[in-house]
Amino acid sequence: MDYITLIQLLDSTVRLATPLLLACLAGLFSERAGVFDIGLEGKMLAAAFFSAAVASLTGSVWLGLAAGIASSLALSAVHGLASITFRGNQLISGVAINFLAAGMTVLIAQDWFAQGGRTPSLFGGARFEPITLPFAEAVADVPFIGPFYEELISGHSILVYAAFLAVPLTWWILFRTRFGLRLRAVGENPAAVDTAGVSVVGLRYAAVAIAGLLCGVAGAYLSTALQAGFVKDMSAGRGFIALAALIFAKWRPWYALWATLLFGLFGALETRPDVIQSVIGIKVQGQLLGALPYLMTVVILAGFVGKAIPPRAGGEPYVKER
Amino acid sequence: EPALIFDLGGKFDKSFNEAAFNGATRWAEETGGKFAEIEMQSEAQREQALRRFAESGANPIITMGFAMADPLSTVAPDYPDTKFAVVDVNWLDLPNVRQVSFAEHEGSYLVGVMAAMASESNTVGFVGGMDVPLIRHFGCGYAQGVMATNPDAKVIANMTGTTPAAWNDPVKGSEITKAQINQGADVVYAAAGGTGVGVLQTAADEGILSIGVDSNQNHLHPGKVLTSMLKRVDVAVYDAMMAGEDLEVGEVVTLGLAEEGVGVAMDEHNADLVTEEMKAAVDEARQKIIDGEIKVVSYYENDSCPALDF
Amino acid sequence: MDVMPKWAEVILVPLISLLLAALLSALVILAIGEDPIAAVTLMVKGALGSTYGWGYTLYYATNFIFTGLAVAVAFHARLFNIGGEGQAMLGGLGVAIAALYIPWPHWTLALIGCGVMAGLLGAIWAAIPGWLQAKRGSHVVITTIMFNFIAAALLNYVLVNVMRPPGSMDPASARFPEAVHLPTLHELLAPLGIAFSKSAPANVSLLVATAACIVVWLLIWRTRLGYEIRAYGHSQPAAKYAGISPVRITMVTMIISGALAGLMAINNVMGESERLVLNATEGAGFIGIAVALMGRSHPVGVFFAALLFGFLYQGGAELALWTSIPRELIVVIQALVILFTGALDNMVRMPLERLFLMFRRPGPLPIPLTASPNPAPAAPSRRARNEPLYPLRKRV
Amino acid sequence: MTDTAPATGTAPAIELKGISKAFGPVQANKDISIRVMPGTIHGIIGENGAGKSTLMSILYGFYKADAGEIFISGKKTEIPDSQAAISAGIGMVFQHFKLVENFTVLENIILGAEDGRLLKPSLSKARKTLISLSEDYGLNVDPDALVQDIGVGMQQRLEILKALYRQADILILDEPTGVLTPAEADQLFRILGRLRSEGKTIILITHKLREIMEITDTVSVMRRGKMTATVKTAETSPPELAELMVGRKVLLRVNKKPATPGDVILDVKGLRVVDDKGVERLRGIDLQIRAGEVLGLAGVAGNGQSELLEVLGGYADGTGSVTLNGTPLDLSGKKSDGQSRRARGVAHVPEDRQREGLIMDFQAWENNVFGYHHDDRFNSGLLMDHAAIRADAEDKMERFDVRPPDPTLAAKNFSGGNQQKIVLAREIERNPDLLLIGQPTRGVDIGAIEFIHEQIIALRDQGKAILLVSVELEEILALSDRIAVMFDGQIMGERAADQTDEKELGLLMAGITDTENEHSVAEVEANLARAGGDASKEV
Ligand SMILES: Nc1ncnc2c1ncn2[C@@H]1O[C@H](COP(=O)(O)OP(=O)(O)OP(=O)(O)O)[C@@H](O)[C@H]1O
Ligand SMILES: Nc1ncnc2c1ncn2[C@@H]1O[C@H](COP(=O)(O)OP(=O)(O)OP(=O)(O)O)[C@@H](O)[C@H]1O
Ligand SMILES: [Mg+2]
Ligand SMILES: [Mg+2]
Repeated sequence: MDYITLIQLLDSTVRLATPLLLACLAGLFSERAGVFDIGLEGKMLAAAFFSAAVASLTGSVWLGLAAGIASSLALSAVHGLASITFRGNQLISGVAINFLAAGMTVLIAQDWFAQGGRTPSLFGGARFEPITLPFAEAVADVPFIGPFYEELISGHSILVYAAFLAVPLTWWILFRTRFGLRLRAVGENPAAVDTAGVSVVGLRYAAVAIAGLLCGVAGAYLSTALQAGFVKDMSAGRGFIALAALIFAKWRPWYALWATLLFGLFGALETRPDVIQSVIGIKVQGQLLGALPYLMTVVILAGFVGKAIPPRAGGEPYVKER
Repeated sequence: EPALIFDLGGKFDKSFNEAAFNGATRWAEETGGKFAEIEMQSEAQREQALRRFAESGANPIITMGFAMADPLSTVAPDYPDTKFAVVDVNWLDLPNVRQVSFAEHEGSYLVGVMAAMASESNTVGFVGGMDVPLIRHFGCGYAQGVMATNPDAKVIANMTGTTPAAWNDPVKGSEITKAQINQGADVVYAAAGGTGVGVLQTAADEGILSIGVDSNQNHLHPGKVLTSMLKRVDVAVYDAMMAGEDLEVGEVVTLGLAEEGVGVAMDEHNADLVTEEMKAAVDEARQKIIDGEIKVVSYYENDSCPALDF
Repeated sequence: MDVMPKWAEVILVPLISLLLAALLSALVILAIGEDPIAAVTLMVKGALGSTYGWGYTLYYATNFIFTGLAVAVAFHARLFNIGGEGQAMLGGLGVAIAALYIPWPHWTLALIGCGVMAGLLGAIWAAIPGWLQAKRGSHVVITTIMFNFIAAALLNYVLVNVMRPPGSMDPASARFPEAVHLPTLHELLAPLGIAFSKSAPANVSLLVATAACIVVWLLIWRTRLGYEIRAYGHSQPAAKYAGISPVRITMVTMIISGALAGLMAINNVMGESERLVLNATEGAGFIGIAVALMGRSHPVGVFFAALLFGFLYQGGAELALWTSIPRELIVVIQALVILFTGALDNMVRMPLERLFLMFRRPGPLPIPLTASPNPAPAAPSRRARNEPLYPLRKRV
Repeated sequence: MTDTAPATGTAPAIELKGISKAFGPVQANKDISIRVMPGTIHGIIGENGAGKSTLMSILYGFYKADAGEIFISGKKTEIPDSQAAISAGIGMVFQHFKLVENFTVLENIILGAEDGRLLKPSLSKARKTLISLSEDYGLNVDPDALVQDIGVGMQQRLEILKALYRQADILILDEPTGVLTPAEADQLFRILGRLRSEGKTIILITHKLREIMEITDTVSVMRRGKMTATVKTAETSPPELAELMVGRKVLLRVNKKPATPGDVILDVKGLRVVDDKGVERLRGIDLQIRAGEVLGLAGVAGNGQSELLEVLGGYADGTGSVTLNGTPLDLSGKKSDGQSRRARGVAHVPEDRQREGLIMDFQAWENNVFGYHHDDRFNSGLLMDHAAIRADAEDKMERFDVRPPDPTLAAKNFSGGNQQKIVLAREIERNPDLLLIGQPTRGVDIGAIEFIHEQIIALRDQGKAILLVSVELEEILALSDRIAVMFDGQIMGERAADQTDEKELGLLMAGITDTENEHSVAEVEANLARAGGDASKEV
């Protein structure tokens, strides 16, 4: 495998990892606050649809992004209502949200566009275009560093940069701010937060809302940056992979970055059987290739990652009086 | 009143089922008739839909996809007075069923010829949806066309996945396309349902040519889709509905190039892309296939492909 | 003790929740320009109005009972088995192998043989994640998700490259021989003089599923193993104190769970399609999660939740047949049912509890919690049993 | 109600009027009124479940009262949440600490009381304040330690510091000494005295009458949700308080005959245990227990007592030799689990009944066979014999006077004392050769303590061997025939119970073996801090 192939592979990794990363961070905020969220998939899907739909209707991708985030936030509100206010089962709520998004997106799409649950193709200002960073063209020919900068670092949509910036930001918020301290505390011991005079409900809603925001961006990225429109079920299980990455990352922001990049890399490798062949020397059979990312995950999980301890109050509603 | 049963992909899959839907719609518009329809949601519904329509007196009942063969073989004998048509099936022996199959490998061969001629890098791509024999069948014909035209060419083939999600993952389709471009492909043929949307989009974005499938997809990205491999499911459905109660059953119809059941799409959207030589080559290949001078090997013959390794 | 009488908890709350879900669904149907009353009538008639409808409803319900039980059993040990889908796929493979390669003399033997194979392969597919969890600490949620994908790839390989009859376009196994044909409800009930639709796929597996409910109930609430599973699920330190081995419980629970999911194959693969198709499980493994959650991990709850989903599936199919309502509507209705009966149930319960409490003025603490003036109180113990005054609601 | 104001004219620091609170059908507090004068320590006693914690939680804004008014320094104050309580100068140390386990001490201090949106300034300010507070009050804590790694004593100091950091004038402590060693308790009381002298008002809930007599100015007694009496401490006596509390006369001393030890039942030689972090927890333990005697194991929490119980109970591995009735016990491998130990006649009342001894969500009758569920008596064929188990449970609950005697009640719905009785009944009634028993009366009210102590002595008198672990020196002294003291994974010394006293044991607990000589307080405290510092396993 030559250098440029490696760069291409990593480039693909970055694109595939971005929606996972955003969804993973979304789950991180929510679960760190003690609210499990298996509805990442549904929120992402809803956002993918609404951002594409509104972008297509208005011609503005930014309005689309806003609509995508709004729809994801609305589902977050449902999740909050069920699991925070009414202390319902967080897993059931998440399952319901996934179903709701899968059904509603197609229903509405069909109602609005009558294109079989699809939005019209987006073009021009209705899409996020790749951004060429300064000097990218200029340094392209510099050996080694040139392709690295031009191919890998430059040339992504703004949402990719936003996703990667979200990692240090998340870390900073969680570990360097008052809000983060309280948010982590409420996921570990809500009673401690309550008796310290801080609203458990308020914090959890805030966390769930942030999760909605990030899922919204992830969905918008799928349909308006990676793609030029919505196709039904286009989240294709990425929310679940993000969830796996979150556990993999042991609920930590930087680990989340590495975990999602790893999943991204596996995905990228799957599209490059030639690379795998050149590395291991034999042609990988088709279906095995498809299973490879998942097999690798299991192997890594079993071999190198120890026990992951979730936030202690995770999944449990905060009940003071029975 | 005729009834139409779509396969799992749903009637708006932008290819196979949608073509059937278009044919039925055309019939409805022209005749003012109405037809019943259902989109399959689960395997158990296949038999159910057949029976329910048969019992309600629908005739003929047109069903889509090879997966209907098995349910049909149990249901059709129970309703001898009902006429059935099934698309993509040719191995049943039932007196009241009309079986229509297409020579997709022949059509794919032709687009392969065009791809090979349009390619400057001598590398072309194929993106399949879910890894099933039918898709390999498409890819196999395509690869034969490519190799026959340019023996030095390279065909890169990828499948999107092994679950039904593979039909609706444009993001992955897009990534596969980029990977193929990175390996030098400058024409890619998508036979992947909703995933194909991503393939065509990315090809257009990255400035390479793409080839659509089943329906005419040239208009999706005018000037960027080289052609589409047409599979005239719409015609088959339209004809069956037109025939109505007089539908001829008990026979197996194979629609190939000769019958214009499959072909390449030429229209104003790709006129600039198709050179005279290309046209000539395609016409010549078509004729030779019809005449039997060229034999395009079907993947089904011995579950393998002479031109491509899956 | 509960604030509400048991009937209110068991019947009233779910009923009101269902009504709320129905109301919202009706609004959605209205919004897409259809007639909700007609739609509901069609669903109910289509799913419950004939033996034919029942036959399909029960067929789907059978699938969901198996996968629902699978998830429920694991839940009791606080293991979240999301791998029902993959385990059911493997179960299908087991059925196909047993049915195709062993000449069965009679369907009863075939049912046992194929069932064992299905359970075995499903169990293996769950045992690996179980082992990884017990020994390596790999979170069972991730590994079972991964194993779903791996199962899909494996099944695809087997069907496309191995089991598919040569030259067949269909990525499916050959049809099973006539001897392994399972009697449908029609065939089972005919000798009893009960007419049942001939064409519905519900079959003898329904009885197996019902039996599985009973067996699981016995297992969880009547056997030592079930006792240990529940104890382990409630408190791992306590389980350790009692000498309950975490490794053993994790493994055994996952094996039982996987076997139940795998067993689903006797219904859809052996009973219905009578061959193994690629898409055989079609999401029943995931529906099983919803079913288990809604059934509160209790076999009786699972049974009824499975029936509800069976109804939605079959009613939805009828809607799809006779109206132009998109099939996604059914998905939305399912979502609303899950949401209201499963996650927002407290929205109904809380006001109801307040209502019931209004009719029952709280009294003083009637039972001293420690020693009382008269140290040999035989009488209060009886009284206490009849009118307990302590919050007793079981939380799941 | 007696007016206990030291100086007439000053408004009470706290006045509650007509407080009522129901949890669903349970009336936890009924029309409670109470006044606490500033600068005093006010004790509250009452049986388990009398409603003490509930009342204080209402004052702290954790629960909302159904009826009643709260006056702070004479002013009517609404306390809808804890924020309001904190603003009103109230601080509370809950019975079950409200700490975030994987946060540092400092983070726990500032949680909810941060200045500004960023943590850094808050943390450095808190560090400074913490250091000065620690110095002022002798509340020694390590600001950077994780809460999960510090002992309960330090956790409690942290809770007090939290209140002081928020400048509380009124401090509520709910059963603060339940988890403390006598030395730690003494230290706590010194601090409380100090706070009182500074004019702060303190409410102290406790089950220990000795503490009430020692430190409070006034004391209120609660019973079944009502306030039954408030008296000046100086004008009452422990027997009177006990009677007010329980409603009958309570024996405050254990009556026991001298022991008549028989054969050696348990013989431990060179027992070592290494925990999963690689720390050696037991460093060569030798001890013997004979039939018909109680060996008390004293020590500051976290010095290896828990590990000893765990190894003997069969759920931790160790090396060395342990024989029971002359036959070796397996210490690692297949035959060392709770089940095999029980089969060998070892019964075990674990230190933490809620975490280990009971499944809190199981009903009482199910808990009645926990660990013994494989017993033939409770099974018929493949299935468990529920009728037999239930009958057995009813029988035990009656004999152990478990209230309410309802076997279908979930364990979590019994008070601590009654939970403990359920565990005791299960373990004792198995007629074991050896009973391991940890913290038998932690958090249990005096009525129940009396009962539990009687049961332990009765078992001894039946000729059983008993290993008693307790952080209550008083309890150890009252029940044991011989006392061994543990320090840092080793046994510091062994004394006959009637030939030693708290002072000598206290020195041994601090790792000082030459108990004849005088030792400075500083020396003892330094040693204690060392022992307490790595007390991470306890509770
Ligand atoms: N959060 C709660 N929800 C429902 N009921 C409760 C709750 N907390 C306490 N109770 C009930 O209120 C009663 C009083 O409990 P409380 O905790 O105030 O007792 P206590 O006097 O502090 O007992 P202890 O000495 O055991 O600490 C109990 O009997 C219990 O039934
Ligand atoms: N949330 C709750 N719901 C119902 N009952 C409760 C709740 N919290 C406490 N109780 C009950 O209140 C009573 C006293 O509770 P509390 O937690 O103060 O005591 P405990 O810790 O169980 O006992 P102890 O004080 O003896 O350690 C017990 O009967 C307990 O079961
Ligand atoms: Mg209390
Ligand atoms: Mg208590």
